[in-house]
Amino acid sequence: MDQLQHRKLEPMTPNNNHDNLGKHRSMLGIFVVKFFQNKLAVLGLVMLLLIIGSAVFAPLLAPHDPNYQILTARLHEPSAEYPLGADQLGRDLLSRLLYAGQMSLLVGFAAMASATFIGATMGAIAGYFGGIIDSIIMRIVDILFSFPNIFLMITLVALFRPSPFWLIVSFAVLGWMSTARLIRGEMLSLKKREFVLAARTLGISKWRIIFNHIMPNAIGPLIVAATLAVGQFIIAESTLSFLGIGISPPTATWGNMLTAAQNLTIFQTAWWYPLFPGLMIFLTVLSFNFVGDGLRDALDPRVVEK
Amino acid sequence: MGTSIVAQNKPNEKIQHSEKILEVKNLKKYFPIKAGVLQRTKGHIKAVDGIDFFIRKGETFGLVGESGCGKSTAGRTITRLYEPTEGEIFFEGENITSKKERHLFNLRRNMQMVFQDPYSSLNPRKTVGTTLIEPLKVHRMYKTHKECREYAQSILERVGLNPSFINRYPHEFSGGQRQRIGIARSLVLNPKLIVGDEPVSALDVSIQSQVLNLLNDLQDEFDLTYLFIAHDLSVVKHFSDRIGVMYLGNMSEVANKKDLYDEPLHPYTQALLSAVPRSHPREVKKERILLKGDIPSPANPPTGCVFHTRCPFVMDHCKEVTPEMKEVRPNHFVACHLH
Amino acid sequence: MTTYIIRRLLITIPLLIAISIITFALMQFAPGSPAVLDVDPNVPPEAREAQIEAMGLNEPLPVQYARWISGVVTGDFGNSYITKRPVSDMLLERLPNTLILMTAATILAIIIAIPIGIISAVRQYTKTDYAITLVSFAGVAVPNFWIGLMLIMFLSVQFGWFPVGGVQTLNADFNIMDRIHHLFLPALVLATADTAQLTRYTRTSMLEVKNQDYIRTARAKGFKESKVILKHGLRNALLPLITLIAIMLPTLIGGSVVVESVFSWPGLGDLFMTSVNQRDYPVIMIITMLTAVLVVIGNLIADILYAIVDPRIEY
Amino acid sequence: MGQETVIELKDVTTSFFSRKQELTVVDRVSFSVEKGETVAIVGESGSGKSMTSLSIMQLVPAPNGKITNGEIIFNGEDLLKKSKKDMHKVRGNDISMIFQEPMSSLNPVYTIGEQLREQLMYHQPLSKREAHEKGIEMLEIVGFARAREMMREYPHRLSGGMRQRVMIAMALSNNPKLLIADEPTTALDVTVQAQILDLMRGLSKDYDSSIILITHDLGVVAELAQRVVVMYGGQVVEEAKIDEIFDKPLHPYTEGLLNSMPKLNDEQTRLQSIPGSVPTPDNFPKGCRFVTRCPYAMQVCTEEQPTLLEKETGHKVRCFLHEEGVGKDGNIDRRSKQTQ
Repeated sequence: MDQLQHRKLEPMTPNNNHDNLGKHRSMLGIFVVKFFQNKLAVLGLVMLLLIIGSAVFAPLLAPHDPNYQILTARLHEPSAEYPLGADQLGRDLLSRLLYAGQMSLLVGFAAMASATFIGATMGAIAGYFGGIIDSIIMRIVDILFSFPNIFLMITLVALFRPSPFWLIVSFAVLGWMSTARLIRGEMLSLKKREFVLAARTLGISKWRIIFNHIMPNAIGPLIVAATLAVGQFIIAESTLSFLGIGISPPTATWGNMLTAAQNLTIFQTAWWYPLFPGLMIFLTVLSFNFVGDGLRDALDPRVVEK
Repeated sequence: MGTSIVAQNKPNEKIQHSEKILEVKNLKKYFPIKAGVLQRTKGHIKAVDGIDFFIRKGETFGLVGESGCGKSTAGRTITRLYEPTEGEIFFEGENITSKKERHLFNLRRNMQMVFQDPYSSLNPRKTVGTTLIEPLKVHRMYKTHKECREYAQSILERVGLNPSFINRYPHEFSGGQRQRIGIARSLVLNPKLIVGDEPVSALDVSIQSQVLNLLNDLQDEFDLTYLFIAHDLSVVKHFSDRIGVMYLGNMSEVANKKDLYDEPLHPYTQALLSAVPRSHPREVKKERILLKGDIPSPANPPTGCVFHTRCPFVMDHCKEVTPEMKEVRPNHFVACHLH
Repeated sequence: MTTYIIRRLLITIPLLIAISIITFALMQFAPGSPAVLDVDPNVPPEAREAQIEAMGLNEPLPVQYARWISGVVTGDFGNSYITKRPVSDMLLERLPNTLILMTAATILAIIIAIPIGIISAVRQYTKTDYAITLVSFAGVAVPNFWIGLMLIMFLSVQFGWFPVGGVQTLNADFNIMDRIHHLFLPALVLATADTAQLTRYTRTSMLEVKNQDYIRTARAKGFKESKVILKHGLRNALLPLITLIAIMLPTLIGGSVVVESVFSWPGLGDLFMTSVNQRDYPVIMIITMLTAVLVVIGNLIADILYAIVDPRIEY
Repeated sequence: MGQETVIELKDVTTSFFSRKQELTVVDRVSFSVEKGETVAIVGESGSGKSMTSLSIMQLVPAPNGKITNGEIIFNGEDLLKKSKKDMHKVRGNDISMIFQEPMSSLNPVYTIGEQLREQLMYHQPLSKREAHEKGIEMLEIVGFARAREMMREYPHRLSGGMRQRVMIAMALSNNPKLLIADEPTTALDVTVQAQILDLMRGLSKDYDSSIILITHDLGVVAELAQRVVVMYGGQVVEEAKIDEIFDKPLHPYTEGLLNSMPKLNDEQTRLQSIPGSVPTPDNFPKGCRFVTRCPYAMQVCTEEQPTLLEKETGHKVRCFLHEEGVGKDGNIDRRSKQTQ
């Protein structure tokens, strides 16, 4: 007791402050672990790989030529020969389904890439520079957002040029706004964060700050938005194709296969025909959404920090 | 570091005659309030509304005040993170008020900042090493990456962190350790002046004292001058040589810490000091001066003396005439009509 | 408040002008000059030229735009190239059907989504929550035209529970039950995506509110959990949803194109598709413009409502 | 010592359960509060002080947090044995609580009046009019000059200090036997803090209230408390009367905490500090929780947990330095311990 009174706490010396940190894990490691803990995300990823694989390897997997018509096989029931049946022209549905995936995925990814590029650039410019540039870009976004998307898409594609390329261009032109808003918002909030201020006091240049300090922190939300966008563009493509304005037959897409299946006789006798193309769209979009949601949780820096 | 506590009485007299490293004259920073269809400027938040003070080489100047008094804005304007609205800032005799960003490059090296929030002040996507090495490269302090890295590690060690942590990410550290990293970052360029913007207020008491001691040690070792911004009067008193008290964008009083705490002249300083909780249950406090009401909005500050709406000694005069900062005693400046 | 509404209205005007310019420009630049289509192809070329001249189609675009827009503002939407009838008449025939469909879908979405979203949030991390989350994921991902086809195929064609399409039984007299019978499936399909979306937003909003300090205060006051959630949580959670209902509007209008096509529902979306296929430019222009105006008005109402309901917003 | 015990905690243990592990954030906490007494629970972030207060209220965040053990004797009954329904009658009525964040602790969409009346009418058979008058009276007690007008205001129109006054008025409106104040002034400026501390001191004197004050600020403790419970790593490490805590702290952590606090009336140039950082519940040392930061750490401290012992009357400490039977070499003399 007395002894204690005399002893005083020693001042901290730098060397005895070496706390042990936990096991070192990289950002990527944490991300991977968190992503794979999310069951739905993993399920989505597996389904997505299967769907993409089946589209890419369609020529190897398809039992028949997707466009070869066998009159005797019209509306054939699912069987060993035609695993998912045949359509009203006697074409093998499974083969068409696999090839259709190529077009839907191509349009989805290409539209996502271009829309994300436009959106991210516009958003970054608006967010960092602010002022009049920001006002102009954001007014354009407001105006484009006022049109229900599908009306302009239909107008652009139907009245101008119904082709896959033009479809992608229209999607990109009409689909970049939400990404722009997202990135602008990220820029605005990151710009005020103390680590960006610190970078400025260290004399690091404006562009280096944008690309080296701000962007890496905005990349998470961008990846998530891009993943979800692929699904949205696939829905948009199939909707337009279904309405007869997107990709026209004989090129198969999941959407235009359903157009052909929209028929009372088929409804009465061949229920499998309209079922499968729609199911493919549904599962593809669902997978993208599962993966996107998993990415959102895994990339959220707040969860890492706390 | 030895185990004994050396009373490091600072050579106060030497400091008192050393040159001014920083001088601020009539500094103002207004933020526009935008409203309406065309987002036209409808008014201004007068965050800093004309403050004057100077800091001598080697001293610690404490800037204290309650939330919204403009102390942080002042710090950020002095480091030119914000564009000053009016007034002049001199660093080592050179007017840096309106220097363009690219001419500030050398200034950046000499004037660094430590921030409040240990969570938001480090880039979550960068390792400690990248954070420390990048400025060294930008300023071409060393030729090779290896030298940069070694220097960064030595700085880490100096702030009390294990140099092997250089590849770790911020989220792997505790709040106190992060604050040490922030201090390391401010040190790498070997600056002359460090602006600490509430560097210890987010920390637990036991960690706070570690960081304060660290800053104290570094000051001697690296020959630093501090502008220390904080709201905790005990911390400021402990840490500073001279102190400025801010209220609603204005400087009320500037004095040596002893003069300021023993004989506060401005009624606001008196109220502020009397409000500090006692540090021992039997400590006898002077009559507590309770201020009525709240701090007015900086968008619409009172006329005359900004403190007149809450001042216990308010006179008619105070409502109309803004008091000038006067040196009423040697090195004791106060802006109040009572003096 | 009044000044806020006026200010908000003033912001809307340039937006509407921009919308009209874009619509007009789009039609002008579409291949196959729309104007020429309106001219009788059987008349000799010189006469056609004269006709085009007489219609003012050779005048500079700004002049043409000015004429068009002043017509639109005064309610003169021009005539259809195909039917030659006034566009306004065609719209008036179709608009009620679309409005009925949209209203029904909105009501359906709100009465399903909000309670379910709240239950999901209150029971966070339980089986109920997971099930609701999964179903709302599915609702967002499913293409509405396919859901429509499936419902028609199974419920209408195979089981015969619902009519295959149309607003009412052909040539029958007006009968409210018959109308509802016809309305149910299309409204359900139109509501799918928004219900799912709204459920997720309600859940998120409620979860956010659940963690607020004032909820803890309400618990510390001793209130029962139901009172804590329904009185202190709900009102705060529903405030941001007002804006969401405005966000739903474009998807509802857009969705109506598909749903009306699948269910042969004679509304604006159906008219739009017909006009696009026939390149009936005056009709396309007006419908495009009208939908955009609806969205703008929807946003306007949402903003004003929000300002009224939330005491924190002052103007 | 007071004559009447208002509340007594015995071995209260609260844990958070995740898929992988159980984290004990409140570990066998025992203390009591007498009538008219203000007891401060002091500790840094992660010490378990806030969770202790939420455990008393049984507001530990569900479903992961659970009170796993102990008794909370209030009014002669164990609160932990009470049904959910009965706890609703206790909270906000017999025991009320105010929180750290006055800015967000009031519901933004209801007026002050609505929120005050609501609490009064929930626990007392009052008409709306009576509740309104009583609400105004409460606002006057906490120092609002224009209480009647204040009833119509929305929280966002008030400053932080005013909101904290409203919170206090609400907490006291049903004459609680115990008030729990969780960091009531931490978010406030120092001049406003002085106002609130003054108000609380006055109320505790006038109404003879019992208060549990949770804070990390020893200055606030010195202003208000009569007795202090120091927590570290989820455990009580020391408990004593206020003067004893400040004059002769027994636990090295308490001593370190006092020495690391900068003082206004002190001319020290260097603070003494506690090295290292506060351990998190998933990272507690095996022996004494403070062992990694303790300047007096002995062999035994790394191996076994010390027990909370009453060293002098009313002064308890959890430290091997004060346990009998611990030799100079830091080894426990097993025999003498067993015979104890």
